Amino acid sequence: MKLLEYEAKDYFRKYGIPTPEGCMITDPVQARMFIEKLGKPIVIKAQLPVGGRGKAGGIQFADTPNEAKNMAAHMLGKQIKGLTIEKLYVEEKLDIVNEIYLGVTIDRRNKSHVILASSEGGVEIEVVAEETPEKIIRHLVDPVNGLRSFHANLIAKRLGFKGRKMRQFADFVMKLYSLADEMDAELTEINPLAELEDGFIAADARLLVDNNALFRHKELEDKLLSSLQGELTEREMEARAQDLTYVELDGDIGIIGNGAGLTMATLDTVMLYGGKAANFLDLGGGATPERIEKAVKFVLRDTRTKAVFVNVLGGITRGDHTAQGIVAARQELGSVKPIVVRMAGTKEKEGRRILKKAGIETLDSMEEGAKLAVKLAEGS
Amino acid sequence: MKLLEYEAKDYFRKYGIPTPEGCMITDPVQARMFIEKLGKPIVIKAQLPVGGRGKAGGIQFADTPNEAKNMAAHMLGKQIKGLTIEKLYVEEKLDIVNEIYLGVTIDRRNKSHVILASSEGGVEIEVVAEETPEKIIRHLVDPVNGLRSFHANLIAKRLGFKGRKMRQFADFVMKLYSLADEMDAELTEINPLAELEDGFIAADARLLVDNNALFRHKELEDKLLSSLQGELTEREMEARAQDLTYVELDGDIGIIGNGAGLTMATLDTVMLYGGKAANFLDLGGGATPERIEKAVKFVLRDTRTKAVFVNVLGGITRGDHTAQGIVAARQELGSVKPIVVRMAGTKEKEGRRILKKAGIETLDSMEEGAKLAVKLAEGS
Amino acid sequence: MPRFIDRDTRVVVQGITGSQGEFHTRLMKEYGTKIVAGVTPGRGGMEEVGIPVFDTIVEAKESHEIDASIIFVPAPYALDAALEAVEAELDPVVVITEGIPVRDSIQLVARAKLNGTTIVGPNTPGLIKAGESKMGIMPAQVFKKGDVGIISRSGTLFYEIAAHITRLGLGESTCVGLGGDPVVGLEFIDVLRWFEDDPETKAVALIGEIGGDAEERAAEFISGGEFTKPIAAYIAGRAAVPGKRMGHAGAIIQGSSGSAESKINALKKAGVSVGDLPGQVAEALRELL
Amino acid sequence: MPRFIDRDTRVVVQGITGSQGEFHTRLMKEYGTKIVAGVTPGRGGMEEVGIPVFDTIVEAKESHEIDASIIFVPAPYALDAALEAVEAELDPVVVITEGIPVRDSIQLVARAKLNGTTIVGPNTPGLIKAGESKMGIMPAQVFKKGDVGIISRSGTLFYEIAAHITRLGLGESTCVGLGGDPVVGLEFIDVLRWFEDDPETKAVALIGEIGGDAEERAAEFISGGEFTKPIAAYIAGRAAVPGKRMGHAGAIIQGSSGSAESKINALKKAGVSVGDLPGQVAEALRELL
Repeated sequence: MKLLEYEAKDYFRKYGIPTPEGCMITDPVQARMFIEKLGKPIVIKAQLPVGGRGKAGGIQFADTPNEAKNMAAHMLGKQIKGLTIEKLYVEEKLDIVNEIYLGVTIDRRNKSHVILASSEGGVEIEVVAEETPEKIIRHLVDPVNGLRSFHANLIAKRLGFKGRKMRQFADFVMKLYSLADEMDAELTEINPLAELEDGFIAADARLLVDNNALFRHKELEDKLLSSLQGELTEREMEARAQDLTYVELDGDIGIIGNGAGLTMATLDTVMLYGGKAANFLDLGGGATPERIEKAVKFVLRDTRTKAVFVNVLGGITRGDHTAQGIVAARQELGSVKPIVVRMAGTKEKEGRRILKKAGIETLDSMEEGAKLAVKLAEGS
Repeated sequence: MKLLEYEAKDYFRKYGIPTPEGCMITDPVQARMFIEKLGKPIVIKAQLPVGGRGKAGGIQFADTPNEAKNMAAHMLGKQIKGLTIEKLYVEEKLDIVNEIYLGVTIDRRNKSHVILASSEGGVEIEVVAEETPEKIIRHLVDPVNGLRSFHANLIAKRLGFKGRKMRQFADFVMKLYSLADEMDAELTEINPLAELEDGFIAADARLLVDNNALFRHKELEDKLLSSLQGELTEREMEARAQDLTYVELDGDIGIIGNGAGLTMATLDTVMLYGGKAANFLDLGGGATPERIEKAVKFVLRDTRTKAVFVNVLGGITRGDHTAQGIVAARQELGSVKPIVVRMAGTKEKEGRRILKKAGIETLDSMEEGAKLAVKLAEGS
Repeated sequence: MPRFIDRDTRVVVQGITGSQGEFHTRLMKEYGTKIVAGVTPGRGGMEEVGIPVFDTIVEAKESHEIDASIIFVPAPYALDAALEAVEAELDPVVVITEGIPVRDSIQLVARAKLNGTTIVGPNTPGLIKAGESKMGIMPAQVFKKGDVGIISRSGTLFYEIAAHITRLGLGESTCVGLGGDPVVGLEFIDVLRWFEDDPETKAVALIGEIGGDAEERAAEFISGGEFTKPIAAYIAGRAAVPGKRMGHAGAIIQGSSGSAESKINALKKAGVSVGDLPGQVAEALRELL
Repeated sequence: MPRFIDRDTRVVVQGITGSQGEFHTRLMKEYGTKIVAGVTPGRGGMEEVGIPVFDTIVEAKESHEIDASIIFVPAPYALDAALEAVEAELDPVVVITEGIPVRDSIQLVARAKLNGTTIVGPNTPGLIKAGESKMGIMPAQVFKKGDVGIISRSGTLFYEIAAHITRLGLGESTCVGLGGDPVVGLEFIDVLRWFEDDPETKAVALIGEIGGDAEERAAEFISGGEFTKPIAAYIAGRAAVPGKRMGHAGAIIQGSSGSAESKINALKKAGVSVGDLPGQVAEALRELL
C-alpha cells in the first residue's frame, strides 16, 4: 500500500530521518497558522496517492501568511488525475545546495533489498537509469548479514561525499534501510533528498508497504482501502471490496478464470483470436458456488461486457460448483448476455449437465472457448 | 551490571513478559496504599543487589493493610549482608501451581546464547545442575539464525507443556530471549517462573547487563556504580571510582602488575613462596606516571599492606614512567613500607636509575621479586 | 543441484491440521506420496487423515524418518515453519502458502541457501513425479508417467499444459511449480540443470509469465549450450497492462521490464519453440521428441 | 586451518588514525610488517605514519593488495570494522580492541565462521612471526626467531614467558595471543592443530588462565594423540578468588568451573609439563627439545 507523503514522513521521523518542519492540514487557516509560527517561506503540497503532482500544480509556494492561506484555499478541492485534494502538507521551504536520490526496494533477481542512490535527485530514477545509468549507485543488501555502516559509508563515498558529509549521508542510508526493512517496504524513496550546507534532509518521502505484511503493521490495515484510490479504478475498488482479484481492461469480453496464469492465458488467447478482454478476474483455488456467482455477477453487471468467457480447469475447483454459480448469477440478474464456459477436471460432467440444462454452452478447450466468445461478442 | 528486581521487571514489562502487579516503595505507607488498592494479599521483597535475600528475611508476606505497613516499616532500614534495605518491592501474592526456572546466559564454549529451562524452579539452578542435571533443558541459540518459535515450542515441550500451555510458555521464552539479546544481558533469569491455572508469570526477575555494552543502554550508565554495591567491597568501589582495575584479597602484600595475566602470575608466585597477596591491581597497558602513582598510593594506603610488589614488564608501559610514579607516590604519602620493583623492557635502565636514587630495590625476575616481597612482609 | 522427489521420499506436512493441509494430505496420500508425519504447533498427539501429528519436526523425527516437507501454514507463520524444515535438514521444502511478505521470502531463500536446501515456492502448486509421488496441490488426473519435464511459474496454466501433453500421449516425468511470488527459491535455471541430468526427462515444457526476468535468464542459460534437450515454452500475459498485478504478486510489468514480449523474444532467440496457445507447447514437444 | 602471517603478509590497519592505531602501526612497520593501508571512516585521503588512509576497505583494495587486517577501532564500532574485514575476505582479522560487548563477539565469531575467516581476539595482543612480521602490540625485543610456538590467553604474561624462552636461546616461531575475553575467535585447539603441521615449530608453550574451559579442551585434544610435539604450559590464577573478574573479562571462576587447578590437572593428565613459575615453562621446553 502506498502511503501519502505526510504519513511516510511520520515514519521517517520515527526512524530518526531528518525531515523539514511540516504538518498536514485540511483547512486554509491552518496554512496561515503554520507559516506564522514558522516565520519562513513554505511549500504547500497536495496529498494524493498519485505521482506527478508537481507538473499538475500540486506543489505550490507561499512567502506570507496571506499567500499561504489563499494558496491552500485554492488547492483544496481541486482535482488532480481525477482525485480531489482533501489534504495538504505544509512544510518549510529549504535552502537546497544539491538534490540527491536515495531509495530502497526489492531486487527480484538477487532476492534481496537493493539500495539505489544517485547524485541526480529531483528527476525520476527510471529516467536516470535510462539516460545515465552510471550515475546510479546500487548496493545489494545481504539478507543474512544486513546493512552495516561500512556499506553505507561506501555508498556515500561513491556519491562523492567525504569526511563529515560522508558519515552524515551514511547515517541517512542506514536509517532509511532500517525503515524499509522493519516496515516491510516494497519501495521507499527520498527524491529529492536535499543536501544543505550542514547536512541532509528528506524533502520528499515515498513509502510503499507490502500488502502481504500488513499483519505486522496493524496500524496501517485500516488505511489500505483509501490508499488504493490512486492505484485502482472505481470498478477495481468495488471488486476489491468484494474480495475479488480483478483487473479492469478496455475491451468487451468478460474473462473469468481460476488461477492467475490460466486467466492471463485466457486473455492472451482471446486477444489472439481478435477479441479484447474487458477484465481479468481470477477466482483463485477452490472457489465456492457463492464466490463464482459473485464473480460472474460482477462481470455481467459491467455495461461494457458483451460476452463472458469462464475458463475453469478443475483441480480443487469443482465443475458442479462452477456451474451452479454461473447459473445462479445469470438467473438473479436476468441477464441475456452470452456466456461461454470451458470446463475440465473435477466434477466436469456434473457441471456440464447443470449448464446444459440452463442453456449455457460448454466447450472442451480454452482455444475453442475463446474463439466462440470472440464471435459472440462481435455478433451482439 | 546487576539490576534490582524492580528495575528488571520494568524491562520485563517492556518486552511483554507477564509480571505480577507490583511497585517499588520506600515508605511503609505506600505498602498500605498498594494492598488497599490491590485488595489481595501481597509479598514484600527487599531490593538489594545480593542473592539469598529469602533466607535472610528479605521476603515477607502481608494479608492486610496494617500488616503490610508494619512489615514494610520493619524491613526498611534493616541490614542484609551488610547492605541497608532502602527500597522494597510490593507485589500481589500468586496462586502458584508449579515453579519453573527459565534463564538466558552466554555459553562460552559454544560462543552463543544458551537458554536454560527446568521444571525444578524456586531452587538455585546450580544446585539442580549438580543434583539432577537431566532436569535442565539447554538450547543453544544460533547467533546468525536467532531463536525461532519452533525452538521455543520444543523447549516448552521438553518441559512437559502441551497445547495452549506449550504455546504460552514458548511465547515467554521468545520474549525473554529478545530481552536478553537486545539488552546485552550476561544473564537474565526468572526463578521462579510461576505456572498459574491459566498461564505463566514472572514471580522473580534477574537481569545482569554486560558492562561493556552500556554505550547501547545509556539509561543504565548512571546506575552502574550503585549496582556494584553488593558485588564489590568498599575498597573495590573506591578503586573503581579511581578507574583502577582492583580486586581485594585477604593477604598483606600489595601487588601491582601490568596486564591481567602477569598480575595473576605475580599473585601465584607470591603464594608459591608462602606469601599472601592483599590485592590484585592491573595497571593495564601504557600507564602514565600519574596512573602508576595513583595505583601505588592506593595500595600503600591500605593499612593491611606490609609490603608492595610492583611487577612491570615494559612494552608500551615505560620503565621510567613506572619509576617516576612509584617515587612520587611514596614521597607524597611519606610511606616507609617496603616496595619491591621488578622491571624489564622499555626504558628499563632509566627506570632503575630513578628507583635506585630513591632507595627502592629493583630486581630482574618476577621470582626474585616475589621472594623478596614475601621476606620483607614477614619481616615488617 | 536441487533435490526433488520420488516414490520413496518421506514427507512431513507442516500445517496438516488446517483445512488446506488436511484436504491435500488426503489427496497426496491417495496419489501415493509417503506422508509419514504432520506438524502443527499445539496439536501434537492427535491424528489427521491417519497421519500422526507432532508439535515440532524434531519430535516427528524422533519416531519417523523424514526427507522432505510441504508447508500449508498461514502466511504469518510460514517463514518460521520453513526455517524449521531447513534446520531439520529436510529437502526439498515446498511452500504452498500464498501471501507471504516478500521480506520473509528473502530471509527464507537466503538462509536456506546457506544450508544448501532447495526451497520450492512460496505460492507454488508444488512438484510431482508423475505416477510416483506429489508434493503439491495439482490435480493428479492430468499427469501420466512420461518423458516431459515441466517447469511453471503458475498453477492452473501448468495443469492445462500438462493435460495437453498427457492427451498427446507424451506424459510427464518430474513437474515443478516455481511459484507466483516475486521472490521464490527455485528458478527455471535450477530446474533446467536438473532436467539436463535427469535420465527420465527427454524434453521440457517451460511455462512463464510476465514479471521479473527469470525467463530471460533461462533463455540466456539455454543459449549458453548447457541445456541440450528439446524445449518448448509458453508465456502468459501478452494482453496484460503495465503496472497492474495480474493475480500473482510477481506477475507485474514494471517500467520496461517483465513484459511477455521480452520473454518470448529472448526464448525464441535461444532457439526455444514458443507457442501462441498453450496447446501448441504439447504439439511442439511431440515434434521435437 | 587458521591463517597466520609471515613477512609477505600485506596488512591493513583499521582505526589507524587513533592514538593506539598510530602508535602500533609505527612499531609494526619498524618490526618489518608490511602495512600497506589504513582505514578510518571519514579520514580517507590523509596519511598516517607514511601509510595512506582510506574510508573503507573496498576503496583501499582498489589500489592495494591486502591479505589481513588488524583492528584498533573503539569497542562500539569494532564489530562493524571486523565484519568489514571479513566481507573483504581478509584473513586473519586480528581484533586488538578491548571492551567489546560479548554479544558483538558472538556475532563476529559466528559470521566469520560462515566465511571461513580466522578471528584472532578480541582483546588480544595479536600474533607475531618472530623476526618476520607482527600484527599486534607485543614488545618486539622479547622475541627472537626460533623453534617454540606460543599460544596465550594473556598479554604481558605471554611476553614474560617469551622472554624466558628467548633468554634460554630457544627463540620463537609463531606466537599467538588468543585474547582475554570470554568469547574469542581462535582457541588453543585451533592453534595446536596449526602448530602440529607447521615445520618451523618444534615445541609449544601454552599459557592459560582461569575462566572457561578452553585449557581443559586443549588437554583433551592433546590426550587424543593428534598433537605430537613437546609442550609445556603455565596457568595463571591459582591465587584468584571465585566470582571475581581478575582483570580480563574472561578471567573469572564461576561456580566450580574455570579454576586454575582444574586446568592444571587436565593438562598434567594429558602429559603436558605444567610449570609452577613462568620461567619453568622455558626450562621444560629446553629439556623437551
